[in-house]
Amino acid sequence: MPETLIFYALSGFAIGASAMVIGQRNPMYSVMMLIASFGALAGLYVQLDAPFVAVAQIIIYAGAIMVLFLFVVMLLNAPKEDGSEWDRSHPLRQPAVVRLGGLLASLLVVQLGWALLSARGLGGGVAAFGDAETVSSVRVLGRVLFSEYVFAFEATSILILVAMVGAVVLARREGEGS
Amino acid sequence: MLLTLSWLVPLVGALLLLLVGNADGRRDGMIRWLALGVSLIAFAVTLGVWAAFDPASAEFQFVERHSWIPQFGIDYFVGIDGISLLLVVLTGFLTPIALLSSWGSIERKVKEFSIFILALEAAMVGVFISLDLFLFYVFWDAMLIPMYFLIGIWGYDRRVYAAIKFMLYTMAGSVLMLVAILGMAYLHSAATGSYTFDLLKLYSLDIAPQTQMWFFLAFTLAFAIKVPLFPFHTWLPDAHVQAPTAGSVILAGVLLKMGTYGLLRFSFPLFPEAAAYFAPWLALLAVIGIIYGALVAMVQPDMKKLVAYSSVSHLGFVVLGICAMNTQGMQGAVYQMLAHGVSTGGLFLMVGMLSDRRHTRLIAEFGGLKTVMPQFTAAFLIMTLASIGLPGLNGFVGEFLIMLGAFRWAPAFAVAAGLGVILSAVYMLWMFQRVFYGPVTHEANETLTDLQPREWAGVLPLCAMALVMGVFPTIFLKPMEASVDALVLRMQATQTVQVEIPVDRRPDDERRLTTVTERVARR
Amino acid sequence: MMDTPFNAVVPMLCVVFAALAVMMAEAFRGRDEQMALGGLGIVGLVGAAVSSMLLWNRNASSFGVIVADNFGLFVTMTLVIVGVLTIMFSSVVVRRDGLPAGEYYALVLFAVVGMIMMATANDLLVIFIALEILSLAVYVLTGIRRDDPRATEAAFKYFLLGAFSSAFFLYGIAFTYGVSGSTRLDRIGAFLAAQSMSDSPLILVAIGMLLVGFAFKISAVPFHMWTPDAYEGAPAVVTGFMSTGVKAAAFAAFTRVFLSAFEPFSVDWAPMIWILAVATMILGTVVGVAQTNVKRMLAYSSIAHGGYLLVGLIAANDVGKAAILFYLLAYAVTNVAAFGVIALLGTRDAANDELRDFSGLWHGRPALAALMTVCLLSLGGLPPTAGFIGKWYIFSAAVSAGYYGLAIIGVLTSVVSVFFYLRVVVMMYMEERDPGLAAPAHVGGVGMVALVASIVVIFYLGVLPTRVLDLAAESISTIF
Amino acid sequence: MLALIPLFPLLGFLVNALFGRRLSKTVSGGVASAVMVASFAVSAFTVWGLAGLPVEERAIDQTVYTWIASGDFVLDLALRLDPLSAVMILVITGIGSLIHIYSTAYMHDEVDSEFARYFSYLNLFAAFMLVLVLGANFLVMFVGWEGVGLCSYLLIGFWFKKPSAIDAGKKAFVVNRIGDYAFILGMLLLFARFGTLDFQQLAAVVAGIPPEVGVFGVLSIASLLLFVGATGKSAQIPLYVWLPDAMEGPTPVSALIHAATMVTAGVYMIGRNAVLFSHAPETLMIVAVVGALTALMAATIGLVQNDMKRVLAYSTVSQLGLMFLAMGVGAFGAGIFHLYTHAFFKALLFLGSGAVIHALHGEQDIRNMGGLKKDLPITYWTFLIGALAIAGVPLLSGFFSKDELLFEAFREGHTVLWLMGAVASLMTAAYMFRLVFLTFHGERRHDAPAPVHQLEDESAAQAHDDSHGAGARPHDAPPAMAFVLIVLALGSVLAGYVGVPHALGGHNQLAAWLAPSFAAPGGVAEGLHVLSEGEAALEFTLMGVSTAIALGGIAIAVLIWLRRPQIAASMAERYPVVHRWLLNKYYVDEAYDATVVQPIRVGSERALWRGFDVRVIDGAVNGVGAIVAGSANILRLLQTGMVRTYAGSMLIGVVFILGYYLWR
Amino acid sequence: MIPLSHYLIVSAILFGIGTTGVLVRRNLITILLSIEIMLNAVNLTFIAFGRQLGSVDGQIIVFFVMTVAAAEAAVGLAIVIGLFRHRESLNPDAFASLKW
Repeated sequence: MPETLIFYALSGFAIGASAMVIGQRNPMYSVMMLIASFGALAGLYVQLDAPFVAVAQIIIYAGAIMVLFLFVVMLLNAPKEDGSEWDRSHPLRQPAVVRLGGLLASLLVVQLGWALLSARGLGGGVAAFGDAETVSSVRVLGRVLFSEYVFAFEATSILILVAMVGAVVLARREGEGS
Repeated sequence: MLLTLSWLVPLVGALLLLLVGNADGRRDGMIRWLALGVSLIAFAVTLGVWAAFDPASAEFQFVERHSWIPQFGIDYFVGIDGISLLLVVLTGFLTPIALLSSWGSIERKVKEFSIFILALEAAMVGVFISLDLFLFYVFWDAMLIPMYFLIGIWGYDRRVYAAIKFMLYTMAGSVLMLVAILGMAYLHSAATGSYTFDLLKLYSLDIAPQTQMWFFLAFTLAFAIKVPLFPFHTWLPDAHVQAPTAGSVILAGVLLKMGTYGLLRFSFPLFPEAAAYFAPWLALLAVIGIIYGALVAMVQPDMKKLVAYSSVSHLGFVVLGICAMNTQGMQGAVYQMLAHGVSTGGLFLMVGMLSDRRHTRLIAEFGGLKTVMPQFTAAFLIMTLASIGLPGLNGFVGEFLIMLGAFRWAPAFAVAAGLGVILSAVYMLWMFQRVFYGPVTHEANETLTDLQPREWAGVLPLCAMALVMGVFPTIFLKPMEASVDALVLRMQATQTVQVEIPVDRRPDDERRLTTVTERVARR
Repeated sequence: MMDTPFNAVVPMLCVVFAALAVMMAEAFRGRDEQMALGGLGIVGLVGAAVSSMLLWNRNASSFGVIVADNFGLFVTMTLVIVGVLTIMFSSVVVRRDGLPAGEYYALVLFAVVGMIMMATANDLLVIFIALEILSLAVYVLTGIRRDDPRATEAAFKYFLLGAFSSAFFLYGIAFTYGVSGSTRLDRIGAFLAAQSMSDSPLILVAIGMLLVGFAFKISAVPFHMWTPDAYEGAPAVVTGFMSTGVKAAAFAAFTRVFLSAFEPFSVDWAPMIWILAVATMILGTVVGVAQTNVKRMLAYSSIAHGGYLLVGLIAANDVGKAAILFYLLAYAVTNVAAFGVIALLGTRDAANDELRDFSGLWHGRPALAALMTVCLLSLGGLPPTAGFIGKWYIFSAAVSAGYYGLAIIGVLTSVVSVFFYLRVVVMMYMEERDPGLAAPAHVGGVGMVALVASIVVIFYLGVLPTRVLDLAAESISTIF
Repeated sequence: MLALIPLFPLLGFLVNALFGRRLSKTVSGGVASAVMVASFAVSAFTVWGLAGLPVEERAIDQTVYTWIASGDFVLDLALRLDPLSAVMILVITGIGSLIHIYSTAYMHDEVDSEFARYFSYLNLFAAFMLVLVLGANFLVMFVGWEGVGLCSYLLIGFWFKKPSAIDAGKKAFVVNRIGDYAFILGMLLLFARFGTLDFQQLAAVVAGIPPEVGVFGVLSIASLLLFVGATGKSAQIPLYVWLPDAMEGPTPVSALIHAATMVTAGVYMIGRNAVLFSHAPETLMIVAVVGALTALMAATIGLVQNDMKRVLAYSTVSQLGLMFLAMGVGAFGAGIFHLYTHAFFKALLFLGSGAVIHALHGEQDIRNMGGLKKDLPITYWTFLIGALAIAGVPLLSGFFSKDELLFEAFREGHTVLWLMGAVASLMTAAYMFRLVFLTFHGERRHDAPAPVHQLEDESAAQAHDDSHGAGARPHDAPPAMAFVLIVLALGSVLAGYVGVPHALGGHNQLAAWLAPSFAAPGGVAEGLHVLSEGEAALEFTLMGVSTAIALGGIAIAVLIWLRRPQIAASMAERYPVVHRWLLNKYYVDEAYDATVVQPIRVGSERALWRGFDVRVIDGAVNGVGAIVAGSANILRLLQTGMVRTYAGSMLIGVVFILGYYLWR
Repeated sequence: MIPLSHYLIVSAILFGIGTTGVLVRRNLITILLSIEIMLNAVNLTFIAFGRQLGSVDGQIIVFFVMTVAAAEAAVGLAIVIGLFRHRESLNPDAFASLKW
C-alpha cells in the first residue's frame, strides 16, 4: 500500500504544482513550481521503473531547460504579468472567452478520462508486465537507443543545430552580424 | 491536320504577336495587319475544311487522334460533323470582322488586344472540334480567360464588374459539368475497366436513368448559362454592354453558340433518356426566354442591352428547336445559331460604330441618323430585318424550321414561341425608329460620318451573308443534314417518341421516311 | 548507385552537407565579401535531386525508419524544386533586405532536410523530429527580419501554436505507441490490421490527436488560424517556401501515416477528414474574398488548397494518392512563383503586398504582371495550367471514390476562389496605377529566371502532364 | 419565264438602291417605270399563253430551286401561274406601272437620292407582291407576304422625319406581324397535319376530306389562323387599325399598296385556298361575318372623317370587308371580281386625291377645300368617275362586281349579311359623294390656315413653295399624272365588262376564267353555276335594289352636304356621342393602346425588367455574391489576431474531433 | 499495484492543465511553461505505456521529447526576447497587429 500512497502523493504534488504554475502571476514562481512538478514526475518515473529517465528529468529538464527559463525571466525583468487592457472591442477578445478556453480544456480532460476509463486492458497493475530489470536497465536502454533509434538520434543533432542557429539569429542584438 | 491548323493558326499567330516589340505603340498598324492576316488565314483554313467536307456522311470527319494523357484515357481527339463544321466556319468568319471593328475603337494596347482575340478564336474553334470531353473542357474554360481580359480591359465604365460576373457565372455552371464529366469517365471505367473521355465511346455507355438525370442537369446547367437560357441570362446584358465592340460581336456571334452546341453535342446525345424527360421543361424555359427576352428588350434604353436581351429571345428559339428533337427542330436550331451569329454580330458591330462616334449607346441620345448616315442606316436596316426574321433573310429560315419542329413535337410551345415573332418586330423597329428616323435631335449627331470603307469591309460581308443565308439556305442545311439525322435517330432510338407520319407525302419523302422508320426499328 | 544500407538517406545528406557548407562558408566570409551561398545550397539540392532519381524504383530503406520509396522520392523532388526556387528568389531578397545570408540559407536547407525526412520517414517518432526540425527552421525564417515587428509577431504566433499542436501530435504518438507497442508505421499497420474492428477508444483518440497535428501543419480548419497571420507577417519569399514546402512534407507524412498505418481504420477517420475538408475548402475560399492584402489572400487560398488535397486523401484510392502528389507539385510550383512575384515587388522598407500596390502593374511591368496572372490562373484551376490538371486529378479521385458531394463543393469553392484571384488581375490590368505609389521595382536576373522557369513548369504540367502523371502513379504503386 | 415577272422590278430595285444616289430623277424614275412596264408586258404575254391552254391544263409551273430542305420538309421556290394569279399579276403590273408613272410626277419635288429611294422601295414592293401572288406554296407566298409588309413599312415611313409617318409605318408592320403570327401557325398546322405546303397538293388532300360541317377541326383551325393573317394584311376587324394611319405615306403609295394591291392579298389568299376554306364552312362563316362587320363599321367611320385620304382609307377597309363577305359566302369569283374592279377605281380615287393634295401643297383636310372643280377639271372628272364606280352606279365597273357580290350573298341565304353589305354600300355612296362635294363643289376654303394638328414635311412643303410660289392658284395635274388618271378612269368604267352577269346577257367571262383556280386539282372544275329562272329574276331584283342604294346614297350626299350643309352640323350636334364616337373611330386605337400596348410596355419596363430581371434574377445572382462577401466579412472577424483565441479555436477542433470519436 | 489507467489519467490531467495554461495565461513565459507541462504529461504517458509493454522504447522516446522540448524552448525564448524588444511587454494579447 505504501506504493499507492506514494503514487497519490507524487501525483497530487505534480498536479498541484502544475496548477500553481498557471495559477499565479509571477513567472519566476511559475518556473519554480514547474521544477517542483518535474521533481514529482521524476518520482513517478522511478516508480515506473525508469530511474534513468528520472535522473535525466531532474538534470536536463529541471537543471538545464528551466534554468534557461529562469535566465530569460530575469533577463527581461518582467516579474508581473502585464495586466494592461489591450483592445477589447472585439467580442472574441472578451475575458469571458478566455474562461471558455478553460472550460474547453476541462472538457478535453473529461474526454481523455472517459476514453481511458472505457478502454479495456488498462485496469491491470502497471508493473504486472515485463521484467522490471530489463525495463530499468541502462544498458538495454543504451543498446536500443543506438541501434533502433540511431537515425532519430542523429536527426536530433540536426534539430539542435537548427535550434542553435535559430536562437542565435533571433536573439542577436540589432545591428549585429550581417 | 487541317482541323488542328484551324485552331493552331490563330494561337501561333497570337504567340508571334507576343514577340513583336511594341512598347510605345509604334507598331500598332503593323500589328493590326498581322492579326487580320492571321485571322484571314484561319478563315481560309476553315473554308478549306468546308470544301473538303463530305456532306453525305454523318460520321465525324477530319478525325485526328493522338494519345495525350493516357493515364486517364485522354486523347487529343478532334473531328467535325456537319454541325460543328458550320460553327467553326462561323468563328473563322466573324473573327476578322471583329478585328476590323477594333481598328477604329481600340487605341491602346493594340498588341495585347489582338493577341487576346486570336487566342479567343483558337479556344472557340477548339471547343467546336473537340471530341474528347477533357479536351473540350480545356478549351471551354480556356476561352473564358481572353474574353475576361477583353471585357475587363477594353470595355466600358462598368467593365470590371461585367468581366468578373461573366467569368464567375460561366465557371459556376461549368464546374458542375466538370464533375459530371469525371463521373462519366468513372462510369466508363466501372463498366469497361478503363477511363476514357472519348465522346464516341461515352455515347455508347449505358447509364442508369437516375444517374442520367443528374449528369444531364449538370451538363445542361453549364450550357444553359452559356446560352443563356432564362433565368440564367443576367450576365449577358452586362457582359455585352460593357464589352468592346469586337468582344460583343464574338460574344454574341460565337460564344453563346457554345452553349447550344453543347446541348446538341453533349447533353442530349449522352443522356437521351434524361433529355427526353427534361426536354419539356427546357423548352418551357426557352419559350419563357423568348417572350421574356423580347419584352425586356423592348424597354431597354441602351442599344447594346436591347440587342443583348434580343439574344436571349433568339437563343430561346434555338433551345426550343433542340428540345423538339426532330430533324426540322434540330436543323433549325443549328441554322438559327449561324443566323443569329451573323445578324446579332452585325448589330453589335454597328452599334459599336455608333458608340465609337458618339461615346454613348443610349437610344435617347440619337434620332434622325438617317439624314446624316444614309448608308449606315441601310446596312443597319438589313441587320434589323434579319434579326426580326424577315423571309429572304437569314433569321427566318431558322425560326421557321424551329417552329415547325416544335409544332410537330408540342404545338403549344410553338404557339407561344411564335409570340416572339411579333415582339421582335416591335422592339427592333422601335429602336430603329428612335435611332434613325425623325429629325436630328442632338447637335452632336449632325456631324457624324457615314460608313467608312474600312467599316464597310466589316459590314458588307455580314449583310451579304444575311442575304445569302436567307435566299440559299440549302448551302448550309445540306452539310449538316446527315449529322442531324443521325443525331435525331440516336435521340429517338432510345425513347418511344411517336414519329408523326404525315397524311400526305411526296414519293421521295415516302422513301426517306421509311428508311428512317426502318432504321429506328432496326435499333 | 551501390546498394548500401544508407542509400535512403543520401538525398537528405546532400542537403545537410550543403547546409553545413553554407554555414562554414559564412563563418569564413569576409565582412563585405559577397558569396554565392545560395549557389552552394542549390548544388546540394541538385545533388538531392540526382540521388533521388537514382533511387527511383529501388525502394531503398535505411535504419528501418527512412524509406526512399517512390512516394517519398516524388515528394523529395517537389521539395527540391521548392527549395531551388526559394533560394533563387531569396538571392534577391537577402541582399535587398540585408538578411544574415549564411544563417538564412542554412535554415532554408535544414528546413528542406526536415521536410524530406518527414516525407520519407516510416516512424512516428522520426516524423515528429522531422516536423520539429522543419518547424523550428521555419519559425526562425518567419521572424528573420527582426527589425519588423510584424515578422516577429508572425513568428511568435506560428511558434506558439506550432508547439501547442505538436504537443497534441506527440500525445497522439504516445497513445499509438501505447496501443500498438511501436512507433514504426509498418508495425502499427500490421498490429491494427490484426485487430478486430472493436473500436478501442484509445486508438481513436490517437487518430484524433495525430489528425490534429497534421491538420495544423496543413492548416485545415479549425487549425488554420495561424496561417493568415504567419503568412502575412513573414517575408514573402519565406511565405512561399513554407506555404508549399511545409504543406507538401506534412501532406506526404499525413498520407503515409493514414493510408498505411491507419488504413484499417479509414472508416473512422474518413468522415472526420470529410468534415475538415469541407470546412477548409469553404472557409478558405470564403474568407479569402474579404482580404485586401495579397499575401493574406494567398494564405487563405493555400488553406483552401489544403482542403482540396484532403479530398484526395479521403478518396483514399490509387487515383487519390497520385492526385495528391501531382497536386502538391502543381500547387508548390505555382504558389512559390506567386509569392516570388510578391517578394520581388517588395522593397526593403515596404512589403508592397497590398492589393492596391498591384494597381496598374501591367503598364509598368507587363512581363511581371503576365507571370503573376499565370500563377493566379493556375491557382484558380483554369486551363491550360498545372492547377487545372491538379484539380482535375483530385476531383476525379473524389468522383471515382463516389464522393460526388465533395467534388461539387470543391469545384464550387474553386469558382469562388477565382473571384479573389481575379481581384489581383483586375488590379494589375484594369486599374490605373495609384498615383501615390512608387513605380514598381525592376526585376531582373536570378529572380526573373526563377519566375520564368516556374511558368514554364506550370504550362508544362498543364499541357503535357503525362510524364509527371506517370511518375505520380508509379509513386503510389510501390507502397501502401 | 415566270421568274422574270418579279425579277424585273427586283432589278429596278437594285439599280435604284445601289446607284440611285448618283442617278438623275429622270433616269431613276424612268428605270423604275420601265421595269414595271416590262414586267407588265411579260405578264400579259404569259397570261396570253396561259389563256391559250385548255381549261384543265391552265397552269404554268416553274421551280426556281429548292429553297429549304430539312428532313421531310422540302420546300421549293416554286412559282405558279394559274387563272387566279393571272388576274392578280395583270392588276399588279398594270396598275403598278401606272402608279410608277404617276409617281415620277408626284414625287418630283424630292431630292434625287430620296427620289431614287422612293422608287427602289416601290419596285421592291412590286417584286414582292408578284412573288406573293405567283408563289406555288404557302412559304413562297409568305415571303411575298412579309416582303410587301416591309415595303409598306418603308413607304409609309418614307418621310422619315415626320414622327406620325414613322409611327404609322411601325404600327402597320407590327399589326401585320400579329396577323403573320397566326398565318405562320396556320402553315405549321397544315404542314404538321398534311405534310405539304404546296397549294395544289394541299387542295388535293383536303378535297378528299369531308367538309367540317358543324365541327371545328383541323381544317377549320388552320383556315381560321390563315384568315387572322388575312385580317392583318387586308385590314379587317380586329386588325384594321393600321390602314387609316398608313395614309401618312405618299399618296401613290396609298393607291398602289393600301388600295389596289397589297391589302387585297388576304382576299387573294382565301381565293388561293378556296378548297381549304370551303372545307371549313365554320371558318367561312366567320370570314363572312367579319367582312360584313368591317364593311359596315368602316363605312360609318368614313362618313365623318375630314382627312381626304382617310375617308378613302376607310372606304378601302369597307370595300375589303365586302370582298371578304363574298369570300365568306363562298362566292370566290365575286370576291376576286370586286378586288379587280376595286383596284381600278380605288387607285383612281387615291391618285385623284393625290392630285388635289399636290395642287394644294399638301393640304388634306376637306374642310379646307371646296370649289376645286374649276381649277382642277381633269382631276374632278376622273375623280367623279371613280366615285360613281365605287358607289355602284350601273354600267360602271363597281356596279357589276358589287352587285354580283351582294347577289351571291343573298342567294346563299345570308340575308342579314346581305343587308349589312347593302347598308355599307349605301353609306359608301354617301360618303364618297360627301367627299366629292366638299372637295370640288361649293365655296373655296383652301386658303384657310391649316389646322394645327396638320403636320407637314417641312422640306416637302418648302419644295412646293419654291416651285409653285405661295398663294398661286392650284394647278391641275401635270401630264404624267393626268394621263394616269384618265387611263384609270377608263379602266374604272370598263373593267367591269369582263364580268357582266348572265342576267344582263353577259357571259361572266371572269368567273369562268377563275373557276379552275377554286377547284381541287384533278377534281371536276365545278361547272359554272347556271342560274335558274328564279334566280335570274332575283338577280334582277337585287340589281334594282343596288341601283337604288347607289343613287340613294348619292342623293343623301347631295341633300346633306351640297344642298343643306347645316343638316350635317345639326346632326352632329344632335347626336354628339355618336358623332364623337365615329369621329374617333370607335376609340379602337385608344382601346388597343389601353388594353394591350401600354400594359405590355409598362409591364415590361416596371415589372419584368426593373422588377423581375434586375431585382429578382440579377438580385439573386448578386445576392449570392453578397452572401459570400458578407459571410467573408463576418468570418474574417474570427481571426482576432490574438494568439490565445487561435489556440482556443484549435482546442475546439480537438474537443470536437475527440467528441466525435468518443460519443458518436 | 497501481493501475496503468491511473498514470494515464494523471497524465491527462497534467495535459489539461497545460492546455488551460496556454489558453488563460497572459504571460508569454508562463505559456511556454504550460507547453512544457503538456510535453511532460505526454512523457508520463510514454513511460507508463512503456512500462506496461515492458520495453524501453517509451523511455527512449522521452529522451527525444526532452531534446525537442529543449530546442523548442530555446527558439521560443529567443522569439519571446525579440517580442519583448519590440513592445516591452510579455502579454500575448499585445501582439495582435496581424488580424482579420
